[in-house]
Amino acid sequence: AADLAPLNSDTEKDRIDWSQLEAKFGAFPKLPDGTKAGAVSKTLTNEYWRSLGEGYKAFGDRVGVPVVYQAAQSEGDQLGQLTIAEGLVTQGYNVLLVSPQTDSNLQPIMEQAKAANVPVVNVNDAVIPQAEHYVGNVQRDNGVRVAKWFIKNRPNGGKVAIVEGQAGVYAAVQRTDGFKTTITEGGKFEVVASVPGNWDRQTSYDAATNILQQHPDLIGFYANNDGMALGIVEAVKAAGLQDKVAVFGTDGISDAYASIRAGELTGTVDSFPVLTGEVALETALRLVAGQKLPRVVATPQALITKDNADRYSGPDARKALLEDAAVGQ
Amino acid sequence: MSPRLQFAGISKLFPAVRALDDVSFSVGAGEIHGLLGENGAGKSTLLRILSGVYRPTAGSVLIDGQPVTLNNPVAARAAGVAMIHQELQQVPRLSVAQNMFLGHPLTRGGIFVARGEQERRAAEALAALDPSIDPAAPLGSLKVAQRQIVEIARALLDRARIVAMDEPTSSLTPSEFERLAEVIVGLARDGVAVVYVSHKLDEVFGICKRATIMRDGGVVDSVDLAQVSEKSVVAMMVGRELAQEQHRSHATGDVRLSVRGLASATKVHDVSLNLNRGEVLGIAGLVGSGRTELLRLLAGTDRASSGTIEIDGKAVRFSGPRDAIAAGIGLVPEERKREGIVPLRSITSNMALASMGVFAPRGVIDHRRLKRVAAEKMKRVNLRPFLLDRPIRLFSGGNQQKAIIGRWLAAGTRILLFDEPTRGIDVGAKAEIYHLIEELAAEGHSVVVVSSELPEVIRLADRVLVMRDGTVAAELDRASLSEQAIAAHAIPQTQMQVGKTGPQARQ
Amino acid sequence: MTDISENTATRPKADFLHRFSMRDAGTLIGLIVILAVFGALVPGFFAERNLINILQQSSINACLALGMTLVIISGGIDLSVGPTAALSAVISASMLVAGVPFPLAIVSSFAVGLACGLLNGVLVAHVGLQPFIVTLGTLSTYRALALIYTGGNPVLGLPAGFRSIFNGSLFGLPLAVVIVAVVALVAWIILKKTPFGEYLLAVGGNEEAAYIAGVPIARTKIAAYMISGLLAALAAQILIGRLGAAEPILGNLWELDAIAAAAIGGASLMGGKGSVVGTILGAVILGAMRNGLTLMNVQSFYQLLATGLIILAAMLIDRVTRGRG
Amino acid sequence: MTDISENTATRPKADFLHRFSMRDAGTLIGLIVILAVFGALVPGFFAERNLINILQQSSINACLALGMTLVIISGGIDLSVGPTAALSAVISASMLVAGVPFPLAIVSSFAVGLACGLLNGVLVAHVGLQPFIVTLGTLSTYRALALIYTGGNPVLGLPAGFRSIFNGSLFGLPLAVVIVAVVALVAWIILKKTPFGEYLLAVGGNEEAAYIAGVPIARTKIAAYMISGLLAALAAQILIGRLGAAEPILGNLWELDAIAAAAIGGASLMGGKGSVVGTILGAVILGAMRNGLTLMNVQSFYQLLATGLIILAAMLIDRVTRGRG
Ligand SMILES: Nc1ncnc2c1ncn2[C@@H]1O[C@H](COP(=O)(O)OP(=O)(O)OP(=O)(O)O)[C@@H](O)[C@H]1O
Ligand SMILES: Nc1ncnc2c1ncn2[C@@H]1O[C@H](COP(=O)(O)OP(=O)(O)OP(=O)(O)O)[C@@H](O)[C@H]1O
Ligand SMILES: [Mg+2]
Ligand SMILES: [Mg+2]
Repeated sequence: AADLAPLNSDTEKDRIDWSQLEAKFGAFPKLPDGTKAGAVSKTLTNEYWRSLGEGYKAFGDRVGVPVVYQAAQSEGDQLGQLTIAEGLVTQGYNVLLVSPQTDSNLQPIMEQAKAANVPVVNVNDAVIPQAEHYVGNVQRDNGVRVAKWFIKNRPNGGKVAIVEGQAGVYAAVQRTDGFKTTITEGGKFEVVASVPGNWDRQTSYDAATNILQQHPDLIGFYANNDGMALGIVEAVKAAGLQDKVAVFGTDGISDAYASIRAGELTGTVDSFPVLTGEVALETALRLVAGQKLPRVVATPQALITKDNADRYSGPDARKALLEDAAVGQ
Repeated sequence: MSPRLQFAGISKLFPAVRALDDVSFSVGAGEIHGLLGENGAGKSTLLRILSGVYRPTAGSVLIDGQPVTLNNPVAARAAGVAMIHQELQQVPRLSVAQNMFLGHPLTRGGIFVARGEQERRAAEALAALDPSIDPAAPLGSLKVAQRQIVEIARALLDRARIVAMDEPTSSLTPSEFERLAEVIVGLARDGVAVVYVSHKLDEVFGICKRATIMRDGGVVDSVDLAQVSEKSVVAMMVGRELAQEQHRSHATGDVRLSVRGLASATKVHDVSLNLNRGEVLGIAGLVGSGRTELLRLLAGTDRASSGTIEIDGKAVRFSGPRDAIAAGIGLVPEERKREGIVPLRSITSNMALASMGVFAPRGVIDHRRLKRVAAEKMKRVNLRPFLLDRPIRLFSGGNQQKAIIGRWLAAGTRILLFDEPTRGIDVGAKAEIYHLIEELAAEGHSVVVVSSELPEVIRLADRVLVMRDGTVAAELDRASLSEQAIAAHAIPQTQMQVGKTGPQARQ
Repeated sequence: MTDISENTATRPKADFLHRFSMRDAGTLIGLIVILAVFGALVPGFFAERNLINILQQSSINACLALGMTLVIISGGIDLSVGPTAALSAVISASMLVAGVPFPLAIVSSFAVGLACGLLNGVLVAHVGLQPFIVTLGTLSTYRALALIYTGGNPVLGLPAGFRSIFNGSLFGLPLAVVIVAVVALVAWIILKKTPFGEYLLAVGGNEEAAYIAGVPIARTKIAAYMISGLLAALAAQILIGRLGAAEPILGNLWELDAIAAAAIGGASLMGGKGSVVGTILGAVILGAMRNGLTLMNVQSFYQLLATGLIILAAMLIDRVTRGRG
Repeated sequence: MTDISENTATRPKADFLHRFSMRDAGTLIGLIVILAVFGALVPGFFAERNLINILQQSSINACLALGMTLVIISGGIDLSVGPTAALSAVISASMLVAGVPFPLAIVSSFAVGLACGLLNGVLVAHVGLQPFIVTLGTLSTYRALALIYTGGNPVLGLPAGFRSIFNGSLFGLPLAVVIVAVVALVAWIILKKTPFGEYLLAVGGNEEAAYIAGVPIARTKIAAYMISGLLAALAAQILIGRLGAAEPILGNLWELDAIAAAAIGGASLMGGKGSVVGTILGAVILGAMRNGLTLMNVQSFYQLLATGLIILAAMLIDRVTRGRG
């Protein structure tokens, strides 16, 4: 790995879209007997990561590979996650799927796994620079998509505010930056506040209340995840501004969908965790089978609003996303 | 030649209290100088200035004629001052030797503590006082008396030019004082200036040639003890003549408390006793004979392992102090600071603690009634200063003791258990407390007094039980009561021999 | 010892009253300084609406901090308030969603809070474990129970009727603020006017002496933890009423805010000392600070910096105006 | 009337030795029970490789917990260890990346740790603030400084030479484990054999007595916090050596693990009491538990539950084998 350039999952050239896996690398290959996969993610307290696990399990069931899925006790438990990952290496899984807490906390795993000849796939969020394989979406793009919605649907511009995740966390930094940069480009929008919500509903609620009180003419909020966005929605409702203020979240958890359908949350950027899980495990198992894959396999994202919520949920989501991919969206 | 130690115009102000007011006197090399005064007279404050704990507001300390700056305990030590503090200043988890060398340990190569050497030197210092104390034992495993001896031995280690002793014998028995006296006389012979504070006047008259008497933060006079009587010294301390009161009995024939075969898991074995209405029962015995533990059993703070307790003919069982209190028993404990007071709370709160049910019949405290009762009870015990809202920690020991007695008066307690009721309390306050105990008896209260001061037991008790090794060795009525009689029963026969030939055979 | 005390008789009393008010005055000065700074820097900071916001945003922390104050006075600490709130929130929320009548669901929530406090209290008082460690252990335990109970999902769709209970307003003040004000009044009465308050101060001030004086030590401590649990449950009800959802991860790090409020307000973690008024002021200091920093749109790293510095500054002001410890 | 104490002369000493070993024996029993349970349930738990893993995974917490133990013995607490580690990590890492020689960078990291500890210590010892609140304030402050210094980004690309310093092994043990073992030995010597160790026990056990005896109270306390800061910096060096990167959010919640290890090992948060051996055993208990639960594939909510229950169980075992307090 020493001569491998540090990975930037957003700009890496050696990449492929998830929809092309089968077209370029053929039907799913036969695996060595007894293949088993180990996966570790950030935390199960967030639905996003539980859904990712469901994707792993769904694909594992389909191809007859047992998958062990573990997570740290809380977001930010960096050493605990490392302990878990080391345990998985010790136990002799054939491939590891990791969603690290930070860019570096699982670094030792890369070396241990290499020594044990176990491929490692970095799935989403934080990016291990030495990672040979990455499956996931572009974090920055979450923010960019919401910004583009505002530019398109609020042509007159106006004041917007951002509620950020935990200070310093990769996903929060990237999403915030994507939104901020894109929306201020045209000069019509002003980001009047960008404050921490710490992934917490109550903190976000309080922050939104304060921002709305100071800027009653605000036209929208962007929150780094859906839990915070749902807190903001309540603050907007309490201020009686639900018709004037658009609220966007990120992740596409089921509560966000429910709220969108109810006309409360304006939208969210769904990164399809179940599908991501399926694709990630497929990628991982193709590696086990000896295929040479590009370094990055990109998974889909879509901005969900009331108009298209049905299309992207339920059993047809995969089909819809394949169609999107075909159109080149 | 200038005196070894001279206090020159020392004043000390605390917020709202003038603890010392222009104190001047001097102590020569080789002199044992008594420092006398009531609680709160300022003795400890003066010695704490000498030992660098407090800084004077005005005035200076001179040693061998040179003014010295005593900004902290280290500076005082460097100037040749060793101090035995009134409150035991020790760390229970460290060993005896570690405590004695705390702050200036002996080291090997300046890095490691030389434990062995420390223990050897500690044993040397302890040898003259109580050779049975193991320098390697954790201090917390020692009894109060032994801890006090360790505190004394610590001061001897320093080979200081000035040794200040603030009530070093408050937990010691007379015979232990005898050994201490020898040590002090030895120090004086070596040219050390000793300042000796005690509320036990006989001790002061026994070893001091001169004494300074303080009152209200000022010096009344420095006197030659050979030329004055105890009575006139007391008068100087208190500012008036103290009447010498005689024992009066108020005991009746009604048995109020009856104890049969009481035993604890550890120190008390098969104790039986009766206590009548209006009676004052004294309990004497050596340190460790189980007196405190017996009181704790009666007060419900420790559990009895066997035996019965009857009050007014009814059997009672205590699973905690609450039960005993409900049955009308209250304990005035031995270690006031640790077991008696809640330091940050007011006199009123401390007094009311055991009788909240009385003051809050409907769940909310009736503060008017509480204030009234507090005023009444505190007047009764003659609290001074009469400041019921002031935190109790700012009061002198005697007045803290009065507040705790008031606690049981407010709770309607009928049986009062006193453990060393006048430890560390001055002659004036002591007389008041004696008087109070007698009044309580006269009103029909039943009282038990545990005391290591035999004159106190003899002064107060209608009847005395002598304890030895956790059991009652003898019962003495007033007719047969004397210090010799008590001592004869208190000391185990085998040890009497040792005692006679031991180093303490002075007298 | 006699006559000097006579003429100092009035002095110490004045001194005591003086110091008594000094105590809370120190905290008040801290609050005023912080309000003044933000008032100068942030236009609209003193708008009535914003002041009400500050109170509302401080109310949950104030509620917890009151319970924490009682526990701290008793010589303990309760790190488990956040998870206690979460557990009681998800249980009552799932009852509400299942159609259980509001009062029953709310009472159940309180019962859960009391039970959590009871366990803490029993482990501290009867088993004799260190409060910090007991509640560190139950911090994880209660959180895990909340997560397991819900599978990690928030409980959504609380009935509007329930939400309106906590979202109303009275005399122009949000009901949450009114509720917490009532709780504060009750806590003040408990501490100042009831035997239990005296017992708390005595147990925290000198446990051995309190025991000998017949104070029911174990019951007093357990009651303090149970009140803390109850107030955590109440805070949880206010919060889920406001947010419309109960999350198992609700209340993360609440304990630190609550302890900070109590400590800024003058509670000593050594026990035996603490003030209801001070705690409320402490909670408002923290709330005003968060509000002001948000309105100033301070970047998140600097908000964190300000949080740390203001806690230190509040303690310093307090220290200077009040004297040591 | 005197010599009654004769026959008790030997007793206390035996009792002391007895209690001394009982203390750590309680913790050891806890560890053995946990090892036995996992050994029975998890195949391969006792494999040499896994046992080394456990030690390695415990080493960082053990390092912090040793410093924490000294602070706790002195009567304080240090909540700021995680942010102290983060700040020293990012500063030394950015020096390394800029090409500063390793020794200088490592020394700088230690200097940062010492400075963080110094500030904590001065606020506690000289200003007289409560340790819990001081370090709660600096917890936010130091974290914010680390975030501001790096702009929130990790410092990547540490030189391989630096990493190999901490990633080697000695006598078949990872170097990190060896380093922490040496630190533990030094801490043990400090506590048992040096005047400073006595001072710590004295200051935490009875501050007034220590002052009167001439113990330098402030210096002792400050030194304890500085050692804690230094060990946090050392832990950070070990970690960034392993990870190859330093992040400003490194060390999140480390303080709780470190306190738990010290408390399981017998340290009393009232001060004056604590054991180096016990703390190491406590850290290994926590490490073994995490390792075992992971190998058993216990779902994370149940792992959290187990964490809470094991802390409580360890304290109970401890309590039963050791007696109150
Ligand atoms: N730290 C302090 N703060 C305020 N007042 C104090 C302090 N220390 C002592 N005092 C007051 O100073 C006065 C003198 O107290 P001191 O302890 O010197 O008396 P004492 O003669 O040693 O009494 P005792 O015989 O009870 O030991 C008392 O009124 C006491 O309340
Ligand atoms: N249950 C207890 N808890 C704490 N300390 C105790 C207890 N029982 C006894 N002690 C202490 O042990 C020492 C010896 O007590 P014991 O009752 O055996 O002797 P005593 O005759 O009362 O002697 P003393 O003269 O010391 O009061 C005393 O210092 C006492 O304070
Ligand atoms: Mg005195
Ligand atoms: Mg006794």
